[in-house]
Amino acid sequence: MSRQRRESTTPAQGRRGSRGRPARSVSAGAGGARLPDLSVRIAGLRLSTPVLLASGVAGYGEEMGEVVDLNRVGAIVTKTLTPEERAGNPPPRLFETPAGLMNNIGLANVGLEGFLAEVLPQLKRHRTRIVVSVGGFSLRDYEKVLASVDAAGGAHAFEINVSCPNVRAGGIHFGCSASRAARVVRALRPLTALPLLVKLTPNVTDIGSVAAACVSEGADGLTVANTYTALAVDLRTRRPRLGGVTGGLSGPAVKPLSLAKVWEVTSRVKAPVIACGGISTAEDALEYIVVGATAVQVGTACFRSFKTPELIVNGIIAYMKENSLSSLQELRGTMTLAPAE
Amino acid sequence: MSRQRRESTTPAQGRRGSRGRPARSVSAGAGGARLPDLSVRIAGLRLSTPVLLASGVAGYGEEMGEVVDLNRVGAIVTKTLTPEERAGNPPPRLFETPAGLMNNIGLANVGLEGFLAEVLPQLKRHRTRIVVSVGGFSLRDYEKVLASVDAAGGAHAFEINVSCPNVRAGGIHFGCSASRAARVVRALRPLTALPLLVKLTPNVTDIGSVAAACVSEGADGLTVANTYTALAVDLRTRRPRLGGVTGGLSGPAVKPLSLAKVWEVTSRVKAPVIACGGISTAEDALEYIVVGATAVQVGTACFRSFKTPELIVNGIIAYMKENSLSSLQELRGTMTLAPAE
Amino acid sequence: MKPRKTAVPQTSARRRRRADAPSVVAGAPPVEAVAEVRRNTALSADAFLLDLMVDMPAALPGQFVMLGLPDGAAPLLRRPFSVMGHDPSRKSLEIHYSARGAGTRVLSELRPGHKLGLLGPLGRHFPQAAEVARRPADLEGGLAPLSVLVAGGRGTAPLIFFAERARRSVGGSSGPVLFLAGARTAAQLVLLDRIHATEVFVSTDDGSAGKKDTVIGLLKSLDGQPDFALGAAGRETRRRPGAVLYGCGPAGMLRELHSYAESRGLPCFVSLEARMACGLGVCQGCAVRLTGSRYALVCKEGPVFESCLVDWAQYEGA
Amino acid sequence: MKPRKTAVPQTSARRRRRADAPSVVAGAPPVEAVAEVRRNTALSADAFLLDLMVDMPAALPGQFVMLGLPDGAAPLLRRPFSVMGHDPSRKSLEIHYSARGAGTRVLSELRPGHKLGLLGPLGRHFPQAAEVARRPADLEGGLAPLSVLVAGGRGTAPLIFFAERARRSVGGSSGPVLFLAGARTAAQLVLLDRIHATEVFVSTDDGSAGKKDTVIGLLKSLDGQPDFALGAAGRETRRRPGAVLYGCGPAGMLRELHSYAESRGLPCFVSLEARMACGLGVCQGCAVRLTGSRYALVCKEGPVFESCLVDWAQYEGA
Ligand SMILES: Cc1cc2nc3c(=O)[nH]c(=O)nc-3n(C[C@H](O)[C@H](O)[C@H](O)COP(=O)(O)OP(=O)(O)OC[C@H]3O[C@@H](n4cnc5c(N)ncnc54)[C@H](O)[C@@H]3O)c2cc1C
Ligand SMILES: Cc1cc2nc3c(=O)[nH]c(=O)nc-3n(C[C@H](O)[C@H](O)[C@H](O)COP(=O)(O)OP(=O)(O)OC[C@H]3O[C@@H](n4cnc5c(N)ncnc54)[C@H](O)[C@@H]3O)c2cc1C
Ligand SMILES: Cc1cc2nc3c(=O)[nH]c(=O)nc-3n(C[C@H](O)[C@H](O)[C@H](O)COP(=O)(O)O)c2cc1C
Ligand SMILES: Cc1cc2nc3c(=O)[nH]c(=O)nc-3n(C[C@H](O)[C@H](O)[C@H](O)COP(=O)(O)O)c2cc1C
Ligand code: FES
Ligand code: FES
Repeated sequence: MSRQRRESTTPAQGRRGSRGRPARSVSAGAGGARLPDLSVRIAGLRLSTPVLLASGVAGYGEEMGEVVDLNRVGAIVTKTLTPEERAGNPPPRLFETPAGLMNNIGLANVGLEGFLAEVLPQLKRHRTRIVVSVGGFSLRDYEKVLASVDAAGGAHAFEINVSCPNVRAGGIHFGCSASRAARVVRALRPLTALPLLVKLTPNVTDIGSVAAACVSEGADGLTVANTYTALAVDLRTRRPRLGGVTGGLSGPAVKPLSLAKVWEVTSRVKAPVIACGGISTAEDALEYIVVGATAVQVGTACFRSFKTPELIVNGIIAYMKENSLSSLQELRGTMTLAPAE
Repeated sequence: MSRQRRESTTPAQGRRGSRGRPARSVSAGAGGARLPDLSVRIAGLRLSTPVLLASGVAGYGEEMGEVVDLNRVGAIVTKTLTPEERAGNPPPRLFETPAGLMNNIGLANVGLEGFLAEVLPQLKRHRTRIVVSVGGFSLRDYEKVLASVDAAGGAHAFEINVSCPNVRAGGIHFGCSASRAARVVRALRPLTALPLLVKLTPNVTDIGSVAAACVSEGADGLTVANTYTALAVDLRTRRPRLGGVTGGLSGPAVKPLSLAKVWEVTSRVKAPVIACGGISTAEDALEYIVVGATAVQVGTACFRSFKTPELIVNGIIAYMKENSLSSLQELRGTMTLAPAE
Repeated sequence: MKPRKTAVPQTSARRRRRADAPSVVAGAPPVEAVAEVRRNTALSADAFLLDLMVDMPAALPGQFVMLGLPDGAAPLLRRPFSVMGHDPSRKSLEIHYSARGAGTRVLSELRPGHKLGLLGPLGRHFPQAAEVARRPADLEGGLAPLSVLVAGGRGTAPLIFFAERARRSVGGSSGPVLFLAGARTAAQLVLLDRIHATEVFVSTDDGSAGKKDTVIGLLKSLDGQPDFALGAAGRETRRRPGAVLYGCGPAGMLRELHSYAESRGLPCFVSLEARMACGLGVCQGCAVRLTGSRYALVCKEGPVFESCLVDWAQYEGA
Repeated sequence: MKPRKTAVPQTSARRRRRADAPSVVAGAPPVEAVAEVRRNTALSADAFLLDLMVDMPAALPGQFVMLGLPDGAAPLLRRPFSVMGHDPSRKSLEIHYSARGAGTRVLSELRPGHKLGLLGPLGRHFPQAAEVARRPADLEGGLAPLSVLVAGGRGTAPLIFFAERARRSVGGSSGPVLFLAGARTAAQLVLLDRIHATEVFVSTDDGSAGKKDTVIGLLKSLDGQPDFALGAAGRETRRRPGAVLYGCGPAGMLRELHSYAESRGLPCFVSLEARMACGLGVCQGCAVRLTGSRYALVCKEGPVFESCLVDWAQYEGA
């Protein structure tokens, strides 16, 4: 299964071709000067920009059309999908903390059947790349979702969510040890020719080992990272602020933490890393790229403005021009340690 | 070595007795009504208030006299002490992040010799309880510092720092695995009759296991937690923002994370827990207590105002009055999960 | 008497997605826009009227907007606020808010010229009483039902918008509007001069203005004459096709309003609150429990819900 | 000629702790106090003058304060600012700041009446030229050395304070003061009217005011007549016991100033910057590298350092 073949089998290729629109370059608006090339490759998949919408903040992209220019994002990662429809955890599901957001949604999602029947046909009409986030409570769950979506066609890649901190006995259980994560990848790798990303949890002692285990089993890339396990208490009621007790922390508060995690992973494995955690500005995104990320995902910052991904893309273009960079490849992993080190 | 005996051998007892000042109750200022009892016990050590100054933010307490009323804090935890004097890591040593502070001081400290000759005699003149933070790069380092300070007298308890993220090959190395942490406690426990606290790192998959291992080797209590490994990059220079590359994140940003860690530990072990992480207000402190902490430490918030610990004490008193609590014992560990759970 | 389910569909997220009727969900999809502060007037110690200049599609009563805070401010998320008045031609949007937490305190410091991010209009509006008629025959007499608006505390804002629109509705399609406003004390009844209704009744907990009672007590005291169930609006002589209750206010008040509506067999629509992140129905964060252990999203399927659909034992507000 | 070490001791953290001479460190220990904004005046697009009302022990030129930001603002830490003027009897403290990042932008929005937390006065002040005299004999003639103040950009503020104090010092104990102020362009020379010195010289990078040169270029151009080394201050006829250089400004400028001082064998004192957390010398966060691979804390052992002690290859500013 060569990268070559994988690329040519992605549905995107066909669609792009049939509409005759080159997906490669993104216009920064006016101005005739040659634009820097923003496209990146994750395994065989080419994304027109390195900025993706993170899983869970954009649903399935349907409601977003009016407020987000989906052509400016490299891909949408869909809300994590489980075999059965899930209503989610009891409210409250959100709590804001200093520079952060705690959520315990509990993987509320339409379920495989609803996804295939209603969501996927809509998604196929999008021009954006679709990364389907796959969740579950057992290996069989993951296999079922991945195989069914792969068979239905329309997805361009999979992101395996072994890191949801908000469902007992599921998700994060697999992501917390290198051997269990490896087991998931080993089971799923044969089931699809599409790029297989694994979304890691940061709540571990040694994320580098989990990453290495996934890559050695054939993962094409890693998303680093999901949210951080967090707790808040209402002093009046002495009950947790979230119906599901703990929640996952995201937002600017966690950026310094996930930047360190991305560095740990990119120092350890060669596979492409999609960074995720607190990215609100082009500077945030560029820092992750300097540390070694290939692309980035924007989550919580969308809630301040759904234009954030687009502004980040514009900011990256501006930075590349200022620094005469023609592709992001020139920037990736260029962090140098201070001479004193 | 009974708790009884340990208490009576703490130097505090002698000093308190000789000055005839009851260390138990803290006055909230004016007002004749009976005050709630703020005192707490950590192993044999009685602290007049549950609010401590965290290691590294108050030095050795000397410069603080003018701005902090040290009688209002339960104890000062001194800057972590290593056998040799350390100049610390190259600057910059600080970087501010959203609602957080990254530091990489590199355990700059006077060293054992300087501590015994110059600092300890000064500390003995304080009326506050002194918890000496013990650091090192090998088991022998820890043993040497602890035994020497114990022999010199003047300390009321030890906090073993197995969690400094900012020195290679030291500190955090011991805190990242239950077995290594246990080894440290096993070596140190016989060397002192004073209360032995272990300060844990939150950068682990399962902090409960590390805590349990420490307690089973005789640790009297746990400080939860030290800082979170973090990274920031200067896009202009493409160098890390800190001279020591990564740093430890502290401040309000990490409170939800450390609250979850404290809950993990108090759910696992019975030993007293001193909570530390982003505490800026009485509400923060009370949340930790509701989750099961016996006392709290204030770090970064001191940098916004050195009056913070005192304001927290006042706020706790006010809360206890409003809720007719006569001791913090009535509040500790009273978090109830929502009925829906 | 159990109220029957009315003409306005309120179903689960997924089913509603398929069934969206444009006449129910506000016509225009929301936009992200920059709103400039025109005026930010303190009405009392903690109540403010914010007049924004913003280019936004027409909002309907009951809809809300998400307001972002300036970049230098600490709070991260946008905050939801009901629309109190909207004139798209003048680009004028009015919000009434109370400064209670970090975000609203930042709002209270804003001066004219300050700019905020805005997302709106969002959510489902209050159906007009005429739309709620149980049997189309009811409307045959040309008489619209009585609208009884029950507002507690800062819940007044969206109902002021509703009353104003009802008054202006073309051809008298809307019936009489009774407006009941309750507050803890007179000083908090800051918007009385903005209420335009057929009749306005007031209550305060401490009796400093109007009836000394809760607004639900006030409602019950009014119920005798005019008989809401029969829709006889006091001075009206002809029979009306019943009354419709509308409520906005604290959780406890809404719960009581629902009990009352249930006991009287009246349709009742309430505006609920939940913590929100996206405001668009994509993050699943603002769920409230409906009867039958289903969840609904306040931002998308609400904030206006028919009260009989809500699991009141679970609802605690935001 | 290598400058000898002068009378002001600058040693390592630990040794200094023992040797603290009260005459060198400002007399009064710092306090935490609440500072109320009296005026917050924009001097240019990004330069502001902040007049605070605060009860604080007398500050000396070169000392600084840590200013906290209001609770609703995002930045966490207090920010260090040099004292530009302090009148303890009037409780008036003046700060000059440029709005460059999140914290200073928040400052720029403050209006009279706003309250801020403050810690100060902090750090070591500039020694007066007379105190720096190399040989006590120099002072015998009753002539104090020449003070040459070199300010780049917003480095002007502490030197304005210094010049003002020198002018007011009793019994003419202070010699003449030359003030050299450099900026990128004329619009940034916002404090000229506040400079009180024997003579004031100006340079701008673009030549829009004063000499078209850096402030170091300006300094070198002035050096010919009056010979600083000899201390002949232009119109002075008698020989003076040399000149003392004082600098505050960007890292590059200070580095050049030091090279110049070294080449001319003049004592030179500079005010350094570092990111700070505590401001009190307890967190060890604000270290700068001194020669001999030692570190010193800017907040406690500085911000004023004798330039020959600084490891200029390592210093990059805050
Ligand atoms: C549909 C809707 C319409 C609303 N209309 C109005 C209105 O017209 N006028 C008005 O004053 N208030 C209105 N609110 C409530 C308003 O959103 C909250 O008071 C505001 O978010 C509080 O923000 P804060 O930062 O001041 O308070 P915080 O300190 O953040 O919290 C105070 C309380 O506000 C609530 N809250 C905080 N964040 C959110 C959030 N993101 N979403 C929902 N609730 C939150 C919580 O209950 C919290 O306990 C409405 C809420 C909703 C859901
Ligand atoms: C002793 C001393 C005296 C100073 N005097 C003045 C003065 O009189 N007027 C003036 O305008 N500025 C002065 N500064 C610089 C001033 O402290 C910074 O400009 C200010 O902290 C920037 O804060 P910010 O939030 O606007 O910028 P940020 O966005 O936080 O950062 C902008 C830059 O400011 C610097 N900085 C940020 N935080 C700190 C901190 N805690 N400590 C030190 N530097 C920091 C960093 O270099 C950073 O790159 C002084 C600094 C020191 C150390
Ligand atoms: C409301 C919400 C829902 C989320 N749901 C999912 C999810 O279903 N699957 C998943 O892999 N991550 C989920 N996440 C995590 C985000 O994809 C992302 O990893 C995380 O928020 C960190 O990025 P950020 O700081 O940019 O938000 C969710 C996050 C939020 C805030
Ligand atoms: C500048 C600084 C220096 C610190 N030095 C030490 C130290 O020497 N030993 C230690 O155990 N913890 C040290 N810490 C960690 C604090 O004691 C505390 O665990 C951490 O900051 C979290 O608490 P906070 O969020 O209240 O600051 C330091 C923290 C800071 C900010
Ligand atoms: S706020 Fe996101 S779904 Fe309602
Ligand atoms: S700022 Fe803490 S030691 Fe200088």
